[in-house]
Amino acid sequence: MTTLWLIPLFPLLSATLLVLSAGRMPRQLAALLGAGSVGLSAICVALVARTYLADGQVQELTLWTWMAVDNFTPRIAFYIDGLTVVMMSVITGVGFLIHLYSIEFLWDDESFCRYFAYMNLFVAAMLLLVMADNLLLLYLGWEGVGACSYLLVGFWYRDPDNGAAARKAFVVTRVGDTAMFLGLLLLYTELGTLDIQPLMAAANSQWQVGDTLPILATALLLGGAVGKSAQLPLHTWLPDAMAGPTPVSALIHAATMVTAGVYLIARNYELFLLAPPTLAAVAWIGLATLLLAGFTALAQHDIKRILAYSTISQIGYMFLALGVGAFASGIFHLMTHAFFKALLFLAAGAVIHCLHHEHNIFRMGGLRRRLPVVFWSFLIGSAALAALPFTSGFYSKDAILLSAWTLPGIGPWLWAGGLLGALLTGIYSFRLVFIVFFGEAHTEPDQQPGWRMSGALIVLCVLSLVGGWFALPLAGVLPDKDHAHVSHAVEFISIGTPLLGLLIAYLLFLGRQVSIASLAESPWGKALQDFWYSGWRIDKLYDALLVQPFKCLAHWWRNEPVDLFYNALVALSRWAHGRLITLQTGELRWYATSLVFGLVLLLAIMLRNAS
Amino acid sequence: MSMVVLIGLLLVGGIAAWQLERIDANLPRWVALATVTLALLYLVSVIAEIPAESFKLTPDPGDGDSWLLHLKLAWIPRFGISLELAMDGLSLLLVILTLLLGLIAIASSWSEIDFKPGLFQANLLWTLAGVCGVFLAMDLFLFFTFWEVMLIPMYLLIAIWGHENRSYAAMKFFIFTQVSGLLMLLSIVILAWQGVATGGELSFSYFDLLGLHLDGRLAWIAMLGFFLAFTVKLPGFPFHTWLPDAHTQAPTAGSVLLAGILLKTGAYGLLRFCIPLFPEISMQFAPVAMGLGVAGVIYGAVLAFAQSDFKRLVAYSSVSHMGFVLLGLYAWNNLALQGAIMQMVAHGVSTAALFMMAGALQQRLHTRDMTRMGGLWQQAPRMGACAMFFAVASLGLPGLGNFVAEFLVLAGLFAVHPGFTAVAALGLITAAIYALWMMQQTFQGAPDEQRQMDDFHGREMLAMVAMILALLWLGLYPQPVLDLAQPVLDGLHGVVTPGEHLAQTMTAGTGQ
Amino acid sequence: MTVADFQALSPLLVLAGGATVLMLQIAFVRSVSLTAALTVLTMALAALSCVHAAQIAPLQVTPLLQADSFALLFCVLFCIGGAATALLSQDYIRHHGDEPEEYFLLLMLSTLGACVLAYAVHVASLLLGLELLSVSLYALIAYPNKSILPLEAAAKYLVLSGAASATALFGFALLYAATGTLEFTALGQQLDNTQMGQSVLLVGAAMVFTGLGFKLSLVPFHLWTPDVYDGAPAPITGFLASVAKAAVFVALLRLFLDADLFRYRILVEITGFLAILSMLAGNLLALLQTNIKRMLAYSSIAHIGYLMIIFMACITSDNRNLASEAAAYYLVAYTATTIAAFGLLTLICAHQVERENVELHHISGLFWRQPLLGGLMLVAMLSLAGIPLTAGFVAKFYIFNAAVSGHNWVLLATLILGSGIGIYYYLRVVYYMTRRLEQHHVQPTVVVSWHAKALSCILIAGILLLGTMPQSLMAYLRSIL
Amino acid sequence: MGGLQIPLEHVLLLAATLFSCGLMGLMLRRNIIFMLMSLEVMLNAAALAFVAAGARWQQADGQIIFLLILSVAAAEVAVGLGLVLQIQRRFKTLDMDQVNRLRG
Repeated sequence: MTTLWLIPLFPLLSATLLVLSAGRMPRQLAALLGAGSVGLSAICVALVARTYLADGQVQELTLWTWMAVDNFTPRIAFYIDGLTVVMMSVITGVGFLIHLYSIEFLWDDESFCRYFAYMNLFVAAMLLLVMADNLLLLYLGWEGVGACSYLLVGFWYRDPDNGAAARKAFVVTRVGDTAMFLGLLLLYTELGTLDIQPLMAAANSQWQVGDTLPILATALLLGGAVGKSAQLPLHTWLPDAMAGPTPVSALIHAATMVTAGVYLIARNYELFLLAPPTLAAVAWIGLATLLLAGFTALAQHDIKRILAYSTISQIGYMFLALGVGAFASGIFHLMTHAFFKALLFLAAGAVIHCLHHEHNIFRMGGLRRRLPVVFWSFLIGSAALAALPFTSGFYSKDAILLSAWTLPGIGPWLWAGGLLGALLTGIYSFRLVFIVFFGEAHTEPDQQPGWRMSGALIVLCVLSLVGGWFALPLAGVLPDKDHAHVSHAVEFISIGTPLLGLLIAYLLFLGRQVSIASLAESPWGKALQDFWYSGWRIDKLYDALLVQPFKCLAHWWRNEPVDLFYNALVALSRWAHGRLITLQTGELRWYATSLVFGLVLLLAIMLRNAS
Repeated sequence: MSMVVLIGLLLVGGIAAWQLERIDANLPRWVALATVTLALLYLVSVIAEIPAESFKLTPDPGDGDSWLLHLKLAWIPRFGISLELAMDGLSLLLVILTLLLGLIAIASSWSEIDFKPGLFQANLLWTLAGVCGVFLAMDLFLFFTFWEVMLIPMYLLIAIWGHENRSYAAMKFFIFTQVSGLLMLLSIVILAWQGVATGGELSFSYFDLLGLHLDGRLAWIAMLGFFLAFTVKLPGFPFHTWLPDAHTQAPTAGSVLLAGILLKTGAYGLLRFCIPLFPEISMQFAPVAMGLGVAGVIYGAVLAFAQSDFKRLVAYSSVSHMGFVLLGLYAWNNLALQGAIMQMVAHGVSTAALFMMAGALQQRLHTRDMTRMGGLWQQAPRMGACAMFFAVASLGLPGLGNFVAEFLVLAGLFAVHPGFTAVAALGLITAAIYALWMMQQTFQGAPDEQRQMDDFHGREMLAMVAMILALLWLGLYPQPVLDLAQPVLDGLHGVVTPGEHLAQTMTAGTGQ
Repeated sequence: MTVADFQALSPLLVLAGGATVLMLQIAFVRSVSLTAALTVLTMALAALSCVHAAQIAPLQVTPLLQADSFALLFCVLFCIGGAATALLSQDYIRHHGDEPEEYFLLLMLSTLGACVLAYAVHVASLLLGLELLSVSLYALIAYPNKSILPLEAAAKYLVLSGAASATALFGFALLYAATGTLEFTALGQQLDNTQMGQSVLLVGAAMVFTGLGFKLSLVPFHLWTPDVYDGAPAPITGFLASVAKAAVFVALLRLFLDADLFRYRILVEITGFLAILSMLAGNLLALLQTNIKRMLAYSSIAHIGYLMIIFMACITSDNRNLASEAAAYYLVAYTATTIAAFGLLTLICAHQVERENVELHHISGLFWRQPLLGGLMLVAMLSLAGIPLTAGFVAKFYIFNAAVSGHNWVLLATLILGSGIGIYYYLRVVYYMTRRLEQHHVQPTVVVSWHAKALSCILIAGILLLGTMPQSLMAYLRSIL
Repeated sequence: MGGLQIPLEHVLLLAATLFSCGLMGLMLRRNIIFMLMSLEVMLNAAALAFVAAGARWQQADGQIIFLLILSVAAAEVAVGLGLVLQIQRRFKTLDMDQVNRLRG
């Protein structure tokens, strides 16, 4: 299919034009270009998807050979299969809606053009990431989205805190990326190629299940995935990354970029299947992350931070799915999560937009009647997030939990953990809804969302509700767990847990049956709340272990310790000069004496040598 | 003869620029621009005459006649010294880079110099001539001559047109390079006389000395002489300390030349002379050299982060980047070598751009201290965008030239020494830390509303756009560069045993 | 004495005759210009007569003098050096001395002494040449009478140089007592079968070394050098540093070669030892000097140290030709460079009677005020520092080759170390010269006569030519050695 | 020859003693005139050694050198005394420790 190259080209071109305009482009045109290019891409994706759904044929396109040294010949080439189609659809589809939303959200910002330039660049990079036929090109997209994330988090550059958040996002993910980089080197060195399909074939033929090399390689790739997808232990950047504009959070830090890690593992699933320990690690990391983030989300005040932790937690579910071998379920959850989390972020953005950039949920309240569209969007999004029955989140999360259950050995443990997470999800998501939209009003909204914002919200509401019924074209592309024979008890527990969570949230935050205040005031409660609020003190830990030592080292070395050596040489020369020059007294008698000394010296050397 | 014309053109252009200052102070820069453009056009015309298939043939490192161009004129027969110039793909690549960055340097100093502009441009052109000579000379004596001669105008550029602490910086620069240069001269002479000892005529020609066998300690001394000279220039850890000072104090054009091309002469020397002339010893020495490379990568990056002076930061980033070159060269396999060559080119462009940026900032704000900047994006968005581009280029963003280079180097190195690769890869993280910190301190943050600052003008923008396009091209389609260098590397592989056989040569060496 | 003998000695005769003519001329007409012109003319004639003499070289004239190409080459060099000094001196001495004509007479005699040294193959001729050179120099140093520094310098030089001569002579007397001959060649042959104790020989050799080492200002006999160089008039300092030193060096080298003293390892090692000391101490002493004359004085110590490497390189006999060539080239290059450097100082001081020495800040911005003089100084400094394209580099390269071929690694290491230190003070001069002038810091103007300008151009061209086109001189040196 | 044969060694010892005396004088005396005198002593010691050595070898060379040294010494003293006069006039002292402007 020759139109494949148009898909990333539209946003790329648009980004280039926006950059070249140097901010002088009229807003209307910039908006048209920014959102329109993504829309065009979405149309192209739809065409590609239609073809694929019709014939199930993998589509490939090679543009040019990137570089050729010996047998190292990565190409700029695309590989489109079901997985790619799903990802592309999410990126362009959700991406278009968010662009549309952004037009209104950022209309008054002085850097309107710059915003759309970054956003389009991001979409292009993300598309490259998922369309890449080899890991190097994937890495290009991978780093590209990282850079765009950096640019967008730090979009409001005047506040140094935003800059710090952006840097943190980039550097922390870069740690993971470097592991992935080494993974690529290892794969190339051992298997001689980075083209994904030949690579899988080579791995399958050269390596046995459980060999050291595939474990090492997948562990390194997992490092990259963990970094990008904000999983333990590299998750700390995502909550801070909320410093960016809210649509950015919706697009990058909820719907697309952060799920790149999931995509990476799914894309290389054959490799991971060769390395069961890594796969187990994926599952455990996912579980640990989803629980940790769930608890943390309970204690947050900032509406976006709550959503950020919930994102971390939901990606934990995806990792769990991957880890237990339910790759398709993981991708399914990826898609539904993209819908409902984008919806939630956009709704939150609408709240923030209408409330003079207020982020603290305790200064909101009672918005149910004042912002009805937003309220319903948020409600639907939360329901899907909490996996209430028949929402999209329900289907995907249920599939993950059941897949975990069916895994022999550790499966039930993972299932139980996931269930606890589901309970937490129910609690924190409805805590948010109840506090923000019910109760007393603390701040009055000064405006209502316009048609672009509302439109995007409504479409996403629909998707969040019906997304669970989509049949993804992943059969044959990704393996999945068969969980048809799970007992009904397990299924009921899975369905019931989110409802329990909803009930608890109602009791705690709306029903006034149990005083949450007194619970929080007790010493244990307070300590626990602080502990959760700080994200389990992990940031502080990293600061003490890594950031401060690095800064100290840099400060200590600042004045070039190596120069001490050269300065010592200089000092030595100066000292010698000083000593020698004292001999130059100008006294004739001393000069005559020196003649005698010299003579005696020569005589001594000669006579000693002669004897 | 064409190579002599090329170098001569630059020399004469320098004299013309110097003298024409008397007529009009604006004339020298036009003369300089015209000279370099003319040299570039001349080079293109010379290349055009070489049949295209010659570029694909593998030049025999030991026989100049199989190279693209070769010229040998008698000079000092007493010592078997001749005016021997030769060009292969590698030299051609570097000469083109030199001339292009020469244009950038002239553009970057267009309005900066008001004291004796004629002599300034003359020194600029003479430096270019010296560097071109270094890349083309195939007689070791001639090579050494060019090697030293490019230093004098550079010294003058720093010492006359430099900033507040120029005396110290210029002196440090000169002493470091000169002392190490003398060591290299010693090695050259040792090598030549070893040729006599093994029954040949006294000759300083590279083609005669290649493949000469030196024994034991003498070979080590001679190799180390070359290595030191080139590593100081590269600069490799721990011989780099002249670089931050020289860069900080040099005028913009000086920094651009220094970072863009003078550092490359060190890498070129290692690749062309040090390793092929002493293949076994160099391969035994490789772990040490790679260790220095890794140390440079990390050390440079940490120190770059610690700086508050914009130019110093960029200078330390150069130390870090050139560490990759050292790694690539001593890993000595095709991937790593191609990576090292790519790094020479890409780093030349990206760092030149950053120094130009530093110069532009200094010209506008009269300071290089980043603690006194901040929020400049508001006043100068074009500068900010360019700075951002080159910052992410320098941290190795894929799609730009530096990434291709670093990836190839590390990919090649991984096959030889995974441990070093892992440590060197940490440099990717630290690079992100300092590059972004630089952006934060300069262009981001709260702007000073009182400050008046011009954005880039058309001329500066033109230079920047050219370099942006160059980096994109290098990052997305580096094949022309790789193809140009590949035959040369093929030839060199015949001379030097690759790094994979390191262990074997070492056991063979101790067995003797 | 045959006609051929006269022909062989023609340079010496021309100089001696010229001196007589000059004396007569001064007796009748006092004219500086005329005297200077006659001096330059005589020296040029003497240099030309060397070509004439070369036709019959080598020829031994009496046991005292040997007219060979080696001697003639240096005669030419000394005559050119003397002529250049005379040219440079003209303005200087007119302002600094009362009756300047005799100055040229003394200069001529001094040059004659240097030429005799080049010819000397006998202790007697060595003594004569040395003393003719030295005694004339005492007077030349003290010549400017408007300042007291030359007087002090001359007194110091006289006393110390006399003591050194006496020491050397005593040493020769001991050698004579042991061997019974004063000719270098015979002396060398007799050394092995002397009846006296070895210690007499050693003491004699040590005393000769001391005496000649003093004249060469080798460390540890160097203490006088900066004081005398500083106090002496600048042109004479140049002469002292170049021609006088070269002459003594040539004599010493001739002594070693003719008597084949390289057989005695200890003697050669002493030269190596002194070379190392001189290279290090000379460079270190010069390091922080701000007085340019003193700085150059110390640097001359270092340069003689570099030159002394030649002796060690001569140990293996098949390396001797290369080493002698290197020495000859080095002396030529060094003479040209030194005359250029001191010539510049001369021109700066020429019109300022009060100025006793030249500090670094005096030449601040010289490159912009007087581009020609600045260029001269730049070239001279680069040549002294041994930067390619200058004579100094080719000379150093020669020494490198000789030492590498002779495997003198320690000396080479010291040479590199010394050169590294040297760069600092040479470049500091360049830095000061190229400093931008501040408005309030007004420097006195320097008036430069046309012949000084011409000489500057010739010196710049000469140094650069020796550095870029050394092949013909090299070929010539190779043919005569 | 006849008469008393003085052994060469004795004469050389005498010469060495004289030479040392001269050196000591040079090192210890401050007055320039005495320094010049010490210098003469040294030169004459060398000359004496030459004469003795010449006698040993039955050659005239030693005596010829003696004559040369004598004339050289005369020339040195001539210049030296001229300097002494000037020093007295300009420095108002003959103490060489006082004539010490050049140093460092």
